[in-house]
Amino acid sequence: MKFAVIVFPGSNCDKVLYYAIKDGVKADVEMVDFRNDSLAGFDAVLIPGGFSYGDYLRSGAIAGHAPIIPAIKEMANAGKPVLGICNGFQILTEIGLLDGALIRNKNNRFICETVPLKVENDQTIFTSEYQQGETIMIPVAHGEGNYYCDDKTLARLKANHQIVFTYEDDINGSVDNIAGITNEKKNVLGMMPHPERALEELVGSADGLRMFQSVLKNHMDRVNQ
Amino acid sequence: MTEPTATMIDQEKLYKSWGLSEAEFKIISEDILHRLPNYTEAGLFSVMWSEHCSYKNSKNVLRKFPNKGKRVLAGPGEDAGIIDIDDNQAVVFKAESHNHPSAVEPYQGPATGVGGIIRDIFSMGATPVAMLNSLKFGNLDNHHTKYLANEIVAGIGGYGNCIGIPTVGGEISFQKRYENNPVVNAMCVGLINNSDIKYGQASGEDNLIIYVGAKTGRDGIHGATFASDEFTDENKTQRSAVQVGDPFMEKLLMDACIELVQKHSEWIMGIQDMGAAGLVSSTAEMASKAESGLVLELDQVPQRETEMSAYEIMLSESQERMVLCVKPEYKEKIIEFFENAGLDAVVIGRVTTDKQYKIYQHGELVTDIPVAGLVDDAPEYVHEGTMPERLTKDDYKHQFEPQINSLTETWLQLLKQPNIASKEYFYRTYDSQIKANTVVKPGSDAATIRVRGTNKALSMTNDGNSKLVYVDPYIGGQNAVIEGSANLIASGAEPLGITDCLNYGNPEKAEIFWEFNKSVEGMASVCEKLELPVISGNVSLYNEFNEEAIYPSPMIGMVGLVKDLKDVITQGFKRVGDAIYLVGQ
Amino acid sequence: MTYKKSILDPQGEAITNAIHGMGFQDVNEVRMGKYFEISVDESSNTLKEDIEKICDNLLANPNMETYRYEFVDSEAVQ
Amino acid sequence: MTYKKSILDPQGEAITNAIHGMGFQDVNEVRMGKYFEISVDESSNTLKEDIEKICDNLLANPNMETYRYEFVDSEAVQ
Ligand SMILES: Nc1ncnc2c1ncn2[C@@H]1O[C@H](COP(=O)(O)OP(=O)(O)O)[C@@H](O)[C@H]1O
Repeated sequence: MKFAVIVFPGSNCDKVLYYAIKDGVKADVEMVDFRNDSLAGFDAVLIPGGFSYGDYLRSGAIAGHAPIIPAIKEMANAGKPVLGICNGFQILTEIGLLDGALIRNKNNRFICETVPLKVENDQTIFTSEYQQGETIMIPVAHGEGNYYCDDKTLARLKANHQIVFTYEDDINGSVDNIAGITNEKKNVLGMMPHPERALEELVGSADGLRMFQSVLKNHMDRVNQ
Repeated sequence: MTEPTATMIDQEKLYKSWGLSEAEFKIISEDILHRLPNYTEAGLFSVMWSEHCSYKNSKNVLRKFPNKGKRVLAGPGEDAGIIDIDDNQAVVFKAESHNHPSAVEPYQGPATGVGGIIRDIFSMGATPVAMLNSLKFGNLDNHHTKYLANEIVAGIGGYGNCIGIPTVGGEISFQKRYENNPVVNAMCVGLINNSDIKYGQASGEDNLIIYVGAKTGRDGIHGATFASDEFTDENKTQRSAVQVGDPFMEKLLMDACIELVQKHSEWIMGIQDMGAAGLVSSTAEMASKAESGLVLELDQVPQRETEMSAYEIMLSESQERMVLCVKPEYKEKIIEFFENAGLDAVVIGRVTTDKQYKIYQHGELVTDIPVAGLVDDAPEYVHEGTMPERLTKDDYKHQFEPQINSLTETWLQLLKQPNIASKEYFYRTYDSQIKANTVVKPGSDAATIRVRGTNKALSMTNDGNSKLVYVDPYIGGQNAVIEGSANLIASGAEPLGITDCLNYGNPEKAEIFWEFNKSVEGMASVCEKLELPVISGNVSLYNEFNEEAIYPSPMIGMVGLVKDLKDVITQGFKRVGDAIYLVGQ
Repeated sequence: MTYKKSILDPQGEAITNAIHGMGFQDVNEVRMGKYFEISVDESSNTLKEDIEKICDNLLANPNMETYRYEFVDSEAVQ
Repeated sequence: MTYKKSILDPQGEAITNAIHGMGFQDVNEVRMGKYFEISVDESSNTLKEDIEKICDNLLANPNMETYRYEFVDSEAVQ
């Protein structure tokens, strides 16, 4: 299985995401420059966290117009796994692959902490290695992670089990404590917390590893069928 | 505006408003140039001879610090100091103050300070891996201090979080003395393979000087001179334009410079960042180190504004700019390399052998001065210093002895002190985990970062208790070094070396100078005993508001080596039933 | 450009508090938004549409923001 | 509120580049600033002075920013 890590100007969690695949789950991975217009040959797309274009104007807004974006949309439409973490989540909402928007944290400040998340749906390709209802410890680091959507959208997300992770505590004001959601087909996941920073107890938690293992395992299962 | 002529500058003593004294102006015109400097030249001398660039008031004191050691690969004089950590790897670190700009613009001031110290690290070819900061504010009981504290912390976090370097430690304290003159010191730590180390040198006849990064504007002109002056109510609003930090640009610049050094080391002779006193300081120092001369063509310098004079271009402190000295045969490759990284790179000059610093603009020679005169010949002042009046009184120290009637009561009172209470409210806004190497986060004695791919880690801390230095400068100085080493040892690390920021009032005042000198002697004495080299640092003098100086505030930044990750220790009791020992006297 | 009314504006709130802290109790609420000065060549025939495209696709996120714009002669702004 | 002309506006520059990338070459420059809606009780006699104090001491940093303001009837803004 081959993963692409998209690198936008200013992305700063790209390398750690790359290590998460290469050293964490030992799969094939390549960094892909934002100027490319094709993702042919890749099986999954990872959009890293960080500050693409400095988060100038609005997080994810400028990256949403990069040449690579149509190729990401194609992958999503083809049902391939697309994972956006932090700034990656913001970009996915900006380009319309996910609903809602991420606005400034309720307390108006950046927050960096390892927080408990609840696994709300273990039936996705991203979460099958977790247990429904399980609490996992994953770091967050964001200033604009307050998930917002209108009531209609929220009802839809709920009805369709698109809410995958919630915060156990209200850390940033997100609607229903939402930390991560998928699209309707559940092959696109966006989340504010950083699983790629939680691969080893040495740095505080190894709970993120299973997310990448899930993606890999589900892909291999499908290929082997 | 027409520029004043050389004669006007001399006769109307215009140089005085730029911080040059009559005696200094005389040395420049009579001993160095043998003629009167023109407007541009006088401007160049005034910034290069400011305290901030020349250390003319402090050099003599700084020599008291030991700076040699078995592991020291580069000491003071470079953008940052370097210490060997075995396996052909080294750690690079430095701290820098940004006090005045932070008082004027509490978000952008510290942000650009952070940007500057990061450039000092990657200009050595190193990869920045962690940042720390030491902050001193007024008491939190008033609106203005709260505003300053929040903005300053936001500015530091805003820059560091965006560029993607974890901010892992520091210190924050509150005392009335800092109300109008906050102290903002930032430290950056980087890692490098020994073979990649680059120095800021412009050597080799006809090698090219390349300018990379943001365009030059009129921002921060005379910033260095301004950092060497006091604050008063009156001059508070008359400051030259503040700089705005562009962490996005710096991220591009940082990644590109590191990649260039790691992959194409042979293309470059030297790299230097443009910090205080911008283009003049960076290029003149590069030439001075290589004992060469330079010719610069100002029309080539990328400019953000129109009709900038030579004086303005040379003195601008626009941020996020670097200077490289490269071999001519690689010119195209280098320019293409930077273009691909989204950065402008242009040739602005070349190295010569005549040891003259020559600048052309619109085809005219606007500056022709000896490099050595500009960089090395600033006078050095040896001040006498007198013990502050307060310390001469017998009962002075007694008033600081605690009167304890009820231990419980005192204990609770102490815990309530903002100086003692947790600083989590502030440091939680820094991304301390980015890069996933942070083994010990803020909140312990020192922060610890693993060195990816090895079994080693680095611990780091910022320390200094300025109130103690005020009460006894020598002991306060000693204590800063002792506290730093204690914090590292308590984290499982062996202290390697020190950087510092020395924040004081006006050194021309005898009592201030005495405090400065004594506290440095105190620090140096412990450095000698513990065999800790001081490999880099920064001096910030003239920290005064309406004639009242801040407390003497030396800040020690220390880095230690953890040889085996299993030795990492954190603060705090671990299990019920564990024994508690008190070690020491 | 501002957040839609239904959306929390934490920056505005922080500013309101700071203003109250300064003693100005008459201020009820501050909402903070963004302001852009876009300089364009007059020549373009599709100016209005272009600006709206730029606003809708880049400057504003219609999920959460609203905007208004006006054309002024650049001389007038100086 | 905007930065003074001589001050670098990194956000404006990034936005200008993005707009050019979208194919709108007619846009020469974008400068980004802040916009505030301050709602106050009409009762205050010192409205103008108060607003200027708030701008000078809190909202703007006169070292690098300039601002202009106007009074509108709150009904009109809705
Ligand atoms: N400005 C800051 N930035 C990051 N961390 C900080 C800052 N100020 C304090 N801390 C962290 O808070 C903890 C306690 O700091 P401090 O009170 O100075 O401890 P100590 O007295 O033990 O050195 C340390 O881990 C320190 O790194």
